[in-house]
Amino acid sequence: MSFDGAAVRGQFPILAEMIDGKPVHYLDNGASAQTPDAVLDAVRTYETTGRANVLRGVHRLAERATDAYENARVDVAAFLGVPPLEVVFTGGCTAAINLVAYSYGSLLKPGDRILLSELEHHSNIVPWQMLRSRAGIELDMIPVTLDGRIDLDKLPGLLSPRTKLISLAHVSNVTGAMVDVGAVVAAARTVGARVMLDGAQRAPHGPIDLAALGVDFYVFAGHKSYGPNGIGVLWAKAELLEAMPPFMGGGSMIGRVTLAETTWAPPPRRFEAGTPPIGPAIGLGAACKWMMALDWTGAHAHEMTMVQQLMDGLQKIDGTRIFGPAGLQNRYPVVSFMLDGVHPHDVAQTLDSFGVAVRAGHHCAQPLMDRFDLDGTTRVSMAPYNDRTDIDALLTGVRHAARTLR
Amino acid sequence: MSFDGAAVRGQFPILAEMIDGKPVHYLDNGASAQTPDAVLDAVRTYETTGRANVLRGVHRLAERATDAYENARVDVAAFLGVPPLEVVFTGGCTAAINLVAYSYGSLLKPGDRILLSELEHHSNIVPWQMLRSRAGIELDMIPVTLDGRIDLDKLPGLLSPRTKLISLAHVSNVTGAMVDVGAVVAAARTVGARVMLDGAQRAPHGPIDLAALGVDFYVFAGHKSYGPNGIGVLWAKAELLEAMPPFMGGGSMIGRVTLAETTWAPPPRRFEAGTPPIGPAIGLGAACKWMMALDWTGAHAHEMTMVQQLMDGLQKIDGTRIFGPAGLQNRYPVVSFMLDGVHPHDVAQTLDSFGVAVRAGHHCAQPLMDRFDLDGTTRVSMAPYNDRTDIDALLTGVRHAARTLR
Amino acid sequence: MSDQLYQDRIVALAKARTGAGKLAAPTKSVRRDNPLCGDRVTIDVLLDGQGRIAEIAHQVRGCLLCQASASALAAAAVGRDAAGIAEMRHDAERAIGRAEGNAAEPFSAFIPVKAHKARHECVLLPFEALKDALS
Amino acid sequence: MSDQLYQDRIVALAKARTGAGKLAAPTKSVRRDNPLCGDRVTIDVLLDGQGRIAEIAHQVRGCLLCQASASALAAAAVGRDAAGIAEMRHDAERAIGRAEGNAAEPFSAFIPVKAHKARHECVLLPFEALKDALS
Ligand SMILES: Cc1ncc(COP(=O)(O)O)c(C=O)c1O
Ligand SMILES: Cc1ncc(COP(=O)(O)O)c(C=O)c1O
Repeated sequence: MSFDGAAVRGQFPILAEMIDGKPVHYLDNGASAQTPDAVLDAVRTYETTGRANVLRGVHRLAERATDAYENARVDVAAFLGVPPLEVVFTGGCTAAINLVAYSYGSLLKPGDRILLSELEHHSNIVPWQMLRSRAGIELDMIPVTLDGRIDLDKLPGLLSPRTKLISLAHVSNVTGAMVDVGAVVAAARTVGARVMLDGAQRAPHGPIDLAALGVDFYVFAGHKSYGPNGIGVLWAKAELLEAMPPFMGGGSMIGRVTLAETTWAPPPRRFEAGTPPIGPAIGLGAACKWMMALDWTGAHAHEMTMVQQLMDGLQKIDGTRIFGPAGLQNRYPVVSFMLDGVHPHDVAQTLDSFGVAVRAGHHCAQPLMDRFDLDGTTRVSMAPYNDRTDIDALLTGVRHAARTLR
Repeated sequence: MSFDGAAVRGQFPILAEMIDGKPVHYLDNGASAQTPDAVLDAVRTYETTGRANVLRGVHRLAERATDAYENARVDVAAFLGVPPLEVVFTGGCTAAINLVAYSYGSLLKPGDRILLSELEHHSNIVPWQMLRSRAGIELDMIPVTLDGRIDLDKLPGLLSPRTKLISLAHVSNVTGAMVDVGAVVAAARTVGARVMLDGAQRAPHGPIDLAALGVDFYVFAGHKSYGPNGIGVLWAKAELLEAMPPFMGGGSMIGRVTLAETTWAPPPRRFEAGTPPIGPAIGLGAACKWMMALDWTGAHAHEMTMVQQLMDGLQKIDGTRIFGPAGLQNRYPVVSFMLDGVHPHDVAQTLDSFGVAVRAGHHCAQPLMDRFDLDGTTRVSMAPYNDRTDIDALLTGVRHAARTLR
Repeated sequence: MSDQLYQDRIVALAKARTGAGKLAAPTKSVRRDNPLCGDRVTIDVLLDGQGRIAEIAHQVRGCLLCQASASALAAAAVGRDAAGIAEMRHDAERAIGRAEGNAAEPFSAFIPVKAHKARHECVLLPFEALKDALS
Repeated sequence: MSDQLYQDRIVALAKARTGAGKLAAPTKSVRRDNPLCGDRVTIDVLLDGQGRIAEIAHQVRGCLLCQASASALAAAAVGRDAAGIAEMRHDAERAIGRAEGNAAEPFSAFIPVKAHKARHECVLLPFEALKDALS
C-alpha cells in the first residue's frame, strides 16, 4: 500500500462533478465527508439484489440482507479493533451519544457528576444537560487552552469520587486538536470514572485501536466517515452494554413481550429497536473497509502537508489568526481561522464564489465561541482526497475577501 | 392516470433480478417493500452531485443539500395532506413512536392512561411499557375480534377521564384490518384524549388525508413505503409539537447553548437533533412523490383482486385457516394464514424454495399470538408491483408444504 | 423448486416424535424460548445418581427443525451426562457448519440446514434447554 | 470567480455603519439572535408620542449582510411607525425574492442575496429585532 492522492480522488464521483460550471474544492469534510464508489455500490447492491428486513426472515433476500448487515458490523468492529457484538448501530453520532445519556444515564444517581470540556460539540453537551434536568446529575467542564486544546492540567482538580463519566471529543471539530487519551484514562482510573470519546472527527482519518486506548465508550458518525447519512456507531465494552437498559423500545430488541411485561434481548440487539438502518449500515461497513484499505501513514502525512501549506498561506495574509494548535503534533486536518474585520460567513460565502466549500460560524460549539468571545471561525477541514490545488484556491479566495470586504 | 401493473413492476430493479437463478416472488412487503428507480436515482443524485450537511452551510453543495432535504419534507407533507413544518424526520417508525413516548410522554402525570390494542406491533407497545416504568402511567388494551380487528365495541368501556392518548395501528401488520378511525376519534373526543395512528402498514398503499382523519399524531416507516432504510416520519399538529420538549439533544435542535442552559429551536428542528438522515429523507421524499403519481384506485383494486385470489386459493387447500377479515372491506393486502400441522416457519421456508418470499412467525405481535394461542402465522403482504403469478407461485408452494410436511 | 432443506430424514425425525410428551416426576424441567421466531421447547429429564439421563421427554411448540432436533436428541440422550450431551451438541453444530468435522448419526440429518443460517437456532434450541436442565 | 453576492452597494451600506452604536435613553432595546449562524443584533429605539421612531441605533455582531441591512434600516426608519417598518420589511423581502414585486430603495441593494437562501435570515434579522422593539 502506498498513498496515491489522485487515485483516491478518482474514487469519489462528486469530485469530478461541475458545480455551476466549476469543479468543487470540497474543504467542508468535518461537516460531512464525500462518499466513494465502494460505498455507493455496496448500498446499491443491497437495494437492488438483496433488500429485505433483517433478523426475522427465512427467505433468501432476508438471509442476504441479514448477512450484509451483520458483515457491516464485523467491518466496523475491525475498524475499531473490537468484537462485533460490542458494536451498536444507531441513527447517527448524536443518536449514539443520546443513547448513552438515556441508558447509561439512567444508572446514575442524583449528585453523580459528568465531566465534559468547553470545546465539545453541542451533541456532547446538550444530551448531558437534558440528563441533568431529568436526573439531577451535575456537569463539570474542563477549560480550553488558548491554542484550542482541552486543558488536561485542569483535569485532576475537576475530578471527584462522584465523577462517573468523562466524555470528550477525541478530536475537536473546531481546532483539530486531539486529546491525550492516555492521560484522560489514567486520571479517570483514579476515581473509577468511565471514559467516553466522541470520535466524530477522528474516525474519518483511519482505523482506531480502541483496545489500546482503554476507553469505555466510543461514538462516531457514518456521514463524516465516507458512509451514508442516517447511521452512527456506539461502541461500548460488553459488560457495560450488558448492564445498560434499553433506550428505545420496539421490534427486535425484546426477549418476550406480554401485555404485563417485556424482557430485553442481549446487546447489541437490545439497543437496536425496530428495523435498523440496514442500507446505511451496509454503506458504513463498506466505508470502514475502504478506510482500512488505505495507506494512512501516507494519507496522514498528505493531510498534514496540506495543513502546513494552509497555515503558511494564511500567515501571509494580513489580519488572519488561527484558532488551534500552531504545530502539527497531535492534531488532525481541521483548521479554524479568523480574518480580522470580515465576518466568517462572509469569508465562507466569498470562498464559495471561488468554488471552495468550507464551513463558517460556531460549528455547534457555542460555549467555546463564548469562552473566546468569537463571532465564529472559518473552518477548513480536509480529507485524503484533497490536494494542494484545493488549498491554493482557498487562499486565493481569502485574499480576495481580505481585499474587498474590509 | 391508470394502473399498469407491469409498468409499475418495471420500475423496481430488484424484481428483474435472478435470485439463485429464479425470479423472486416478493410477498414480504409488510416487512420491507422494494424500492423503485425514482428513489435510487434521487439518493444517488444527492450523493454524487449535492452531498453536504444541511442547514448550516453557505456553500453551494450545502444549499443544494438543504433544498433537497427541505423539499423532501414538502413531498412527505403533501403525501399526508399536512403543512411541511408539522413533519418531523426520524430514524424510523419505531424511533418516531419512541419520540412521542419520551417527549409527549414526559408531559403526562402518574395515573394518566394510554389506550392501545392487543394487535399492536411491539413498536407500539414497548415504548409505552417503558414510559409506564418511567412515569407511572397506566396502559389499557382494546381486545381484538376473532377476525382480527380491533374491537371498537369495547372502546367506550375502556375510556376514562385519565385517558390521554389512544395509539393504534392504522392497519394491522398481521391481519391487514384497517381500524375505523372516525369511531376512534369520536370516542377520544368524549374524554379529550389524543389519537395517534401507527401508519407503518397503511402508508405503503397511497396518500393519506390526515386533516380529514382528525387524528393528532401519525407515524410511518420509509423502508416499508418504497423509500430507504434509516428514515421515518412523525407528523403531529403544530400546537402539539410546539408544546413538546425535545427528545434527543445535539446540533441543530437548539436555540442558544451555554454551559448553564440551553434553549430549544422551534419544531420540526427541535426534534431533529444532530445531522439528520439527509440521503434517506431525500429518498423518502422521492418515494412519496412516486406514490402520489400512482393511480391508487386502480392499484388498490389490483391489490384486492390478489387478496381475493389468495383467499380463494388457500380455501381450496385442506387445513388452512385465515386469521383476519374474511371480506375485502376496510382491509389492506396483508393476509395471515395457518396450515394445520405445519409450523409457519416451515411453510415460509418451503415457499422460499419456490422462490416466494413471505414472513412467518409472531410478526412482532406476541401479545396477539398469545391471545389467540397461535404459534405464529404465515403472512403474505402485497404491493402494487405484485401480480397473479406471485400468488400462483405461493399457492403451489403451500400445496407442496401441505403434501410433504404433515 | 429446490427443496433442499426438508429432506426425508429430517421430516422422518420430526414425525417420529421420539420422546414427545412429559415425564411424571422429572428431576428437572426447563423451558427455552427463541424470542426471534417464537419457538418454545420444554425438556423434562429424570437423572440417575451419577447425573446421567435416565429418562427424557420434550414438548416442542416450534418448527419441524426444532421437532426433529428434539426427537434426535431424545433418541440419543439416555445414559449420557452433561459432557456426553455437549458432545452430541458438537455433532449437531458440525452438521449445520458451526463446528469443524463430520457430524455423527443421527445429527448428520441436519446437514441441509447448513445453508440456512436463520434456522440454525431452531436446531440448537432443544440443546439449550437440555443444557440448562443438566446444570 | 462569480462574486455575485458582495456587490459594491451592499459593501458600501455595511461600511457606512449608519446608525451603528447605542442610544443613551432608548424607549426600547431588543436583542435578536439567529441560532443557526450565531448573528446577533441589538436595536435601540426612541419613540415619539405617536409610536414613531425618533431615533434608532444598532449593534450588530454578524455578517456583512446583516450589517448592511441594519444600516439600510437605520437610514430609512426615522419617522416611521410599526406599519411603516412592516412596509420596509416588505421591500427587503421583495429584494430577496420572498415577496412579489420590485423592492424600493435602499433595499434593492439586497437583490443579489436572492440566490442564497441560507443568507436570507441575515438580511431579515435586524427587521425581526426592530419589530419586537415596536411591539
Ligand atoms: C465533534 C463532533 N461531535 C458530534 C457531532 C455530531 O455528529 P452528527 O451530527 O453526525 O450526529 C459532530 C458533527 O457535527 C462533531 O463534529
Ligand atoms: C404496524 C407496524 N408498526 C410499527 C412497525 C415498526 O416499523 P420499523 O421497524 O420500520 O421501525 C412495523 C414494522 O415492523 C409495523 O408493521
